[in-house]
Amino acid sequence: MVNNGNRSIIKSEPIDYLDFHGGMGMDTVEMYRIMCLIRVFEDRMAETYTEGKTPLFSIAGGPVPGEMHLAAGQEPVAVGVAAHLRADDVMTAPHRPHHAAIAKGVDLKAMTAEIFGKATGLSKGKGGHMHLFDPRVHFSCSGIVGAGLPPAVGAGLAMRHQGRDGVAVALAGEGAANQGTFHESLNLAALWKAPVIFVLEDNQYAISVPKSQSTAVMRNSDRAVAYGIPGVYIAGNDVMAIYEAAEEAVARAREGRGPTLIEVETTRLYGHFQGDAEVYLAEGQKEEWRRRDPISRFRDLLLARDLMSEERDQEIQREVREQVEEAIRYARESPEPEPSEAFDDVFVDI
Amino acid sequence: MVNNGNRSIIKSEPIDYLDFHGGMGMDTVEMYRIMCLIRVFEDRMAETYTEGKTPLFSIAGGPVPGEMHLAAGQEPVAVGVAAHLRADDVMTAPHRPHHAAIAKGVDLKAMTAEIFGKATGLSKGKGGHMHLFDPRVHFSCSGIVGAGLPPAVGAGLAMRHQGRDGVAVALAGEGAANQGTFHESLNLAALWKAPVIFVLEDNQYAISVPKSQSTAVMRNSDRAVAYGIPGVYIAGNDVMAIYEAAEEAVARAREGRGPTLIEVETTRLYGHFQGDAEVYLAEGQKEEWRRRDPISRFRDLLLARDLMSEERDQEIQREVREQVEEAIRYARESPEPEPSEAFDDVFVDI
Amino acid sequence: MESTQNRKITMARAISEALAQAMEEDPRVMLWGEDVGVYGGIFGSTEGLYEKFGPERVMDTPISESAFIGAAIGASAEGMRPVVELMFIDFFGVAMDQIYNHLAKNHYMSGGHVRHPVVLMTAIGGGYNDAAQHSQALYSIFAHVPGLKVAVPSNAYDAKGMMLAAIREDNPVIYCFHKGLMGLGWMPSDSLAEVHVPAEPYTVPLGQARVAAEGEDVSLVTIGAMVGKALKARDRLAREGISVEIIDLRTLVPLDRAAVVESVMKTHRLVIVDEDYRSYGMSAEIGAVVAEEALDYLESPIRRLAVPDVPIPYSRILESTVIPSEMAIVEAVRAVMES
Amino acid sequence: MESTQNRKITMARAISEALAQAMEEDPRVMLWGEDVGVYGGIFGSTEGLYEKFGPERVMDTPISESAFIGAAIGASAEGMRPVVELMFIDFFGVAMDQIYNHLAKNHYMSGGHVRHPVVLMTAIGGGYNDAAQHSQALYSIFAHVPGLKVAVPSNAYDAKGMMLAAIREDNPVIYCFHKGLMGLGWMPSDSLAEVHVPAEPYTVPLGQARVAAEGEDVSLVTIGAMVGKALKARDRLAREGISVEIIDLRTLVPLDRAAVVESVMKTHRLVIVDEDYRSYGMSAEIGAVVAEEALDYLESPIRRLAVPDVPIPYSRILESTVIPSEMAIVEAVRAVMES
Ligand SMILES: Cc1ncc(C[n+]2csc(CCOP(=O)(O)OP(=O)(O)O)c2C)c(N)n1
Ligand SMILES: Cc1ncc(C[n+]2csc(CCOP(=O)(O)OP(=O)(O)O)c2C)c(N)n1
Ligand SMILES: [Mg+2]
Ligand SMILES: [Mg+2]
Repeated sequence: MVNNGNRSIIKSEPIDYLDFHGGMGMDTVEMYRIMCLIRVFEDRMAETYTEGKTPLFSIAGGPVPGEMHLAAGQEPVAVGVAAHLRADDVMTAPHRPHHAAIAKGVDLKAMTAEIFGKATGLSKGKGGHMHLFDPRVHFSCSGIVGAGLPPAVGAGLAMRHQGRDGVAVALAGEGAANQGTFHESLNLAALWKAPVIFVLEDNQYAISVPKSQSTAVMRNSDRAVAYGIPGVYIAGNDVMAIYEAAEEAVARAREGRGPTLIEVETTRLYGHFQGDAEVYLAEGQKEEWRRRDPISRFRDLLLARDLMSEERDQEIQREVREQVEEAIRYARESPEPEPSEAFDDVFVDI
Repeated sequence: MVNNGNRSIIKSEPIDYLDFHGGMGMDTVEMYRIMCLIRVFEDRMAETYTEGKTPLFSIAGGPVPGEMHLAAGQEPVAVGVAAHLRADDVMTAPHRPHHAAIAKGVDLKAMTAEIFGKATGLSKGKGGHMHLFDPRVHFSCSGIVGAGLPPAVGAGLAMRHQGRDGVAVALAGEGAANQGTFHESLNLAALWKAPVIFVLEDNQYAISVPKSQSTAVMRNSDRAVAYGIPGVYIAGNDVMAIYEAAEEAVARAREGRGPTLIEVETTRLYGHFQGDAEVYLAEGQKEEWRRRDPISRFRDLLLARDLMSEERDQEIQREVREQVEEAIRYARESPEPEPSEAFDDVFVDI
Repeated sequence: MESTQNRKITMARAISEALAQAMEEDPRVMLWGEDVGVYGGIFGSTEGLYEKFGPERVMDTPISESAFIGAAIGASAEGMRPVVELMFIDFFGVAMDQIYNHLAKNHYMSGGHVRHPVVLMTAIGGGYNDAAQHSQALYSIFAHVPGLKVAVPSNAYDAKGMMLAAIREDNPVIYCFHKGLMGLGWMPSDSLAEVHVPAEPYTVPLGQARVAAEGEDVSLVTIGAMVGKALKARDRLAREGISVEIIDLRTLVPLDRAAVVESVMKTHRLVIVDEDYRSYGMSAEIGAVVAEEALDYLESPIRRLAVPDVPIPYSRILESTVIPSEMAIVEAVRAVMES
Repeated sequence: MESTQNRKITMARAISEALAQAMEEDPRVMLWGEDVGVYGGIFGSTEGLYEKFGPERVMDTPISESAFIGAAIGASAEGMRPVVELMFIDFFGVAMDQIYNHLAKNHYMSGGHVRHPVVLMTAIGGGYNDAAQHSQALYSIFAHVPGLKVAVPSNAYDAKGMMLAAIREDNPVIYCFHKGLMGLGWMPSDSLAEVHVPAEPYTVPLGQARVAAEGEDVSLVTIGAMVGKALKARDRLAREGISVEIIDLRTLVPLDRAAVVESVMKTHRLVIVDEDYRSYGMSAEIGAVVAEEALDYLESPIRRLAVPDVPIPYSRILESTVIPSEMAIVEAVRAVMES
């Protein structure tokens, strides 16, 4: 009686997507550049975060307030998916949002200023790192696990109602797949054939809890069966494999054929938040993740296939570093909000 | 890429479970008797409910207050499952609870008195028809869709922790399978291998909304795949088929092998609540359901196979009618609670 | 459109009429919830709308409140103006995160850049023995968290005007209709709620209380279904020579503090009548506002009459013990006059 | 067990010690929640318990708050005494139905036949820039709905004693610990919370307020992390010749009305300081209680200082604008003395 139904499609080989897509308009180097931009941003944020903190992770000190959840290592997910999105497509992201925001095209300076809590920030310093909103590129995120899924369904519904061929992407961690909103949203999206792509970043941990201790199945993508929609698991944290799966899912959604669930194996190169001692990780786990760094692997591939030169790579490194430094400089130099700002924007004034 | 995985096991033939089980300790006639008891109770409740109401369904008038959700037609689910339960096994039920309560062995007089809002009721008149609690047989229910599932998981966990070999059954409508609690509870039960049997009564409607307009898959039992547990769909509203599936699931749970999801096709012979004009039903739907009345079908089978005589049947009819009349009489004659009762039992006094 | 000077309609019809007019005037208005389609809403709030506007604009949902209320967040961010029904306010607990952490706060958390013009309409109240999970008022909880307007009409006129105001408003509004005011055939309903309602669209601004009846001796501040009960109590009390002024707050957020304070400055006495739980709620807030802003005018202690911090019991006699009744209001006013 | 007269420990340690002692004395006590196992609780509340009691009694859960809080309902009905951690009170909205419609009401709805000895412990409060969804107090919401006791310790001594009382209690208790009192290395923490804590098990009864400091001129009623701030403000005010009496409510339910009323009868003035939102919450309730029971003793209008009905903003300067500070308390007291 045990149900051994077929599970979701599993993709694990960084095979010849490159060959397949090489000439089809995809700019692999641009994807690489954005991944590098994210990585440099996250690394610099990690450094900046500890500045002036005593003890080292005292949340109260230094230029960056609050908690800090960094997404280094998870660049392939954000970039592989966002490569298919237009500015007017919608993305909702979770508490670990920087890679998604950058990939979706959120203004880096305003975003950095927001993370610094400055008046020039996306939300004038009121939102913070878990609450980045950029309506210009239809990006938002939330600090509540699983909370971005219902709004994505509604956004999809709205776009279809308006006759736009937009899609909505809901990004969430693998831990979010055990929250009620996951289930309700996938059912609703499937039922209404809403143009939504649900993307789970399986970094294998929810804070300290490994997936095996939170999730009754190996792959959440298998849960797509419960909604009669396609489910794909992408092993290997490989941006090209993600790119391909997302291409199909986005096309499907745009054409009105309904949602897809994609789960992506990925790695969290920092702790859950900055200051996490990660006592719960097996010895060597972190090193193993670092060895499989998706960015160096992608670089090697691009170089090996002559899709990028060493010079271009160095140029990219320079470029993104400058971009990040400029954003951080902008954030540092921006003024604090006026205290009275705290009282505005509770309601729209009529 | 569409996932066409195997779905849950589907059982639809009222085949030879009877032969199989005939000599194995199952008392088919007793099951029949309880189904009759439930039916007579629900029919009499329907009559009593309209007594003294002008207009006919005015919720304010007559001897029975409040809303009334009757389960006539759904007897096979409650009885087929409860036949495997001991008094110290746990059952949580939804807003449509009478059949479940009766099958689980809740005291009929105290339950009826509760539905009449009397001082002698299970809850001294404070709970009402959607809030029947009988700790003696570990029965409870709730008016919130999907709310009975998490407590069932916790009850299962507790029993295992205590070394009891008890099981918990969570009964819910097919509409509850789109509520977040369904998902969270199944995952948690599967993860913890809790001794829980989740039973969905698929009466095809949630108030006015047909399953096809609420549920992205045909059968919720297919959703068992999402938790790596067995899923079974029982078509035909047949008590013996349900009995068999429940037997396996209960044994599995008792032996520590974890939860099962069972969905049962059934029929709601009254409206969602008393007073529901059922404008949303297709013409002839109700008549069709009535034609397939599970009790008359079961009677015919028992008579045809000589498992019950005509005389015994008549005796049963007399018996259950008397039992119900006695319960109603008891309820009618019982005193109203004292007004001061309203202020007690908010907290346990220490 | 037909207009008349005396067109009394039920509150249910007033609401569905407001919805129909809003949907006619603005194609961005959509409606979804459980049984709001063919069924017309369990309490008749959406009667006829499915027939008029079709399944693209009036949608039944699964029993997935987090998902479909959360969907209104995303849909409104993309330019729609959803009206969503939560069948009973008692069910808020399955969807509160989407409501209070997102719908309510996104405008603020985005520095004013995201707007959610959403109306969440929901049935409140008891009086028909639906017991502890289907009879609550609970609006104080929504009024407590920042970012939500909270409207609680007491009659059909306000119901229509406040619904139109809520839909046109760029902020999320929790719109609470009391089941016992809807004029449903199958439930006791206060006929005082069935008043003249103009056929044309009009608005009742959110944040303006209404003096439901003038008086000299005591201010009775209340809202929703308690307004009708208070009016009846007032008649009784008038016969005893006690003149009661009744303030119908209409909305808890924005709260018309001035209306409350002015009335108390005139009458020097305050009774608060509320169908929500007594502690940490509406009755407390009004009491505190007066103790802040009109303390010196009070000639006797304030008095609160509300559900006495017990769940709503099922039996008729028990339920009527805990939900403020006309007689309980009379007694509360008398007590304040005597103290 | 070692006992001492001056064993100062952090509130986090006081809580985990109480849990350990409860688990030792009663095998029915189990613990579950997110990251309560190996991690020891994000805020250290369960440090060392997994090591001591093993995975059968200390269980990490999936991020499924409805399921695992609801599980405590079923487990307690079957004879266990679960302690469950909701990581932040801000997340209540994903699980509120299980909490307020079931955990809180089953005892009543069952006519007293079902008991749920459950402690739901949860982190509250701001002050470290965790923004709008991770910095709230929100306890007033739990205090508003009937059937839940609500405990909010202000120091390590109370934290241990109230936890033990809560676990031994047959009613569900919402136990709110303020992150800024826990003595965590990575977060600002009020050293006033780190007090002498006896090594032996002891209880602090739920429902008894504490006079945290005596005074003559004004009663300052508060709870949780605001107690420490109030004590510091009191020192400043003493230098100006203003004598402040500080009432630490300790629990919102049961509410020690007598303690509040007695203090106001002595001082004739009332300031309420609260980290929850201002309207329809704790500060309102205290104000209303005094307007009911001690009106004639008040010599000046009451004053409420609380989060001014805005979400908690992220930036440091904005957050400290809205969360009551020592200086804001000083000013509120001065204002009451002047009016
Ligand atoms: C509803 C809810 N429960 C708990 C939390 C606390 N929390 C924040 S992040 C997190 C882990 C999330 O894990 P996952 O979804 O896998 O994302 P990851 O952090 O690995 O990127 C938890 C439990 C929360 N923010 N919201
Ligand atoms: C969380 C929640 N949402 C909505 C309701 C209102 N409601 C009560 S019963 C019901 C339909 C339930 O359908 P189903 O689960 O199929 O059970 P059935 O009534 O068919 O037995 C609804 C929507 C509720 N009680 N709880
Ligand atoms: Mg993760
Ligand atoms: Mg059904």
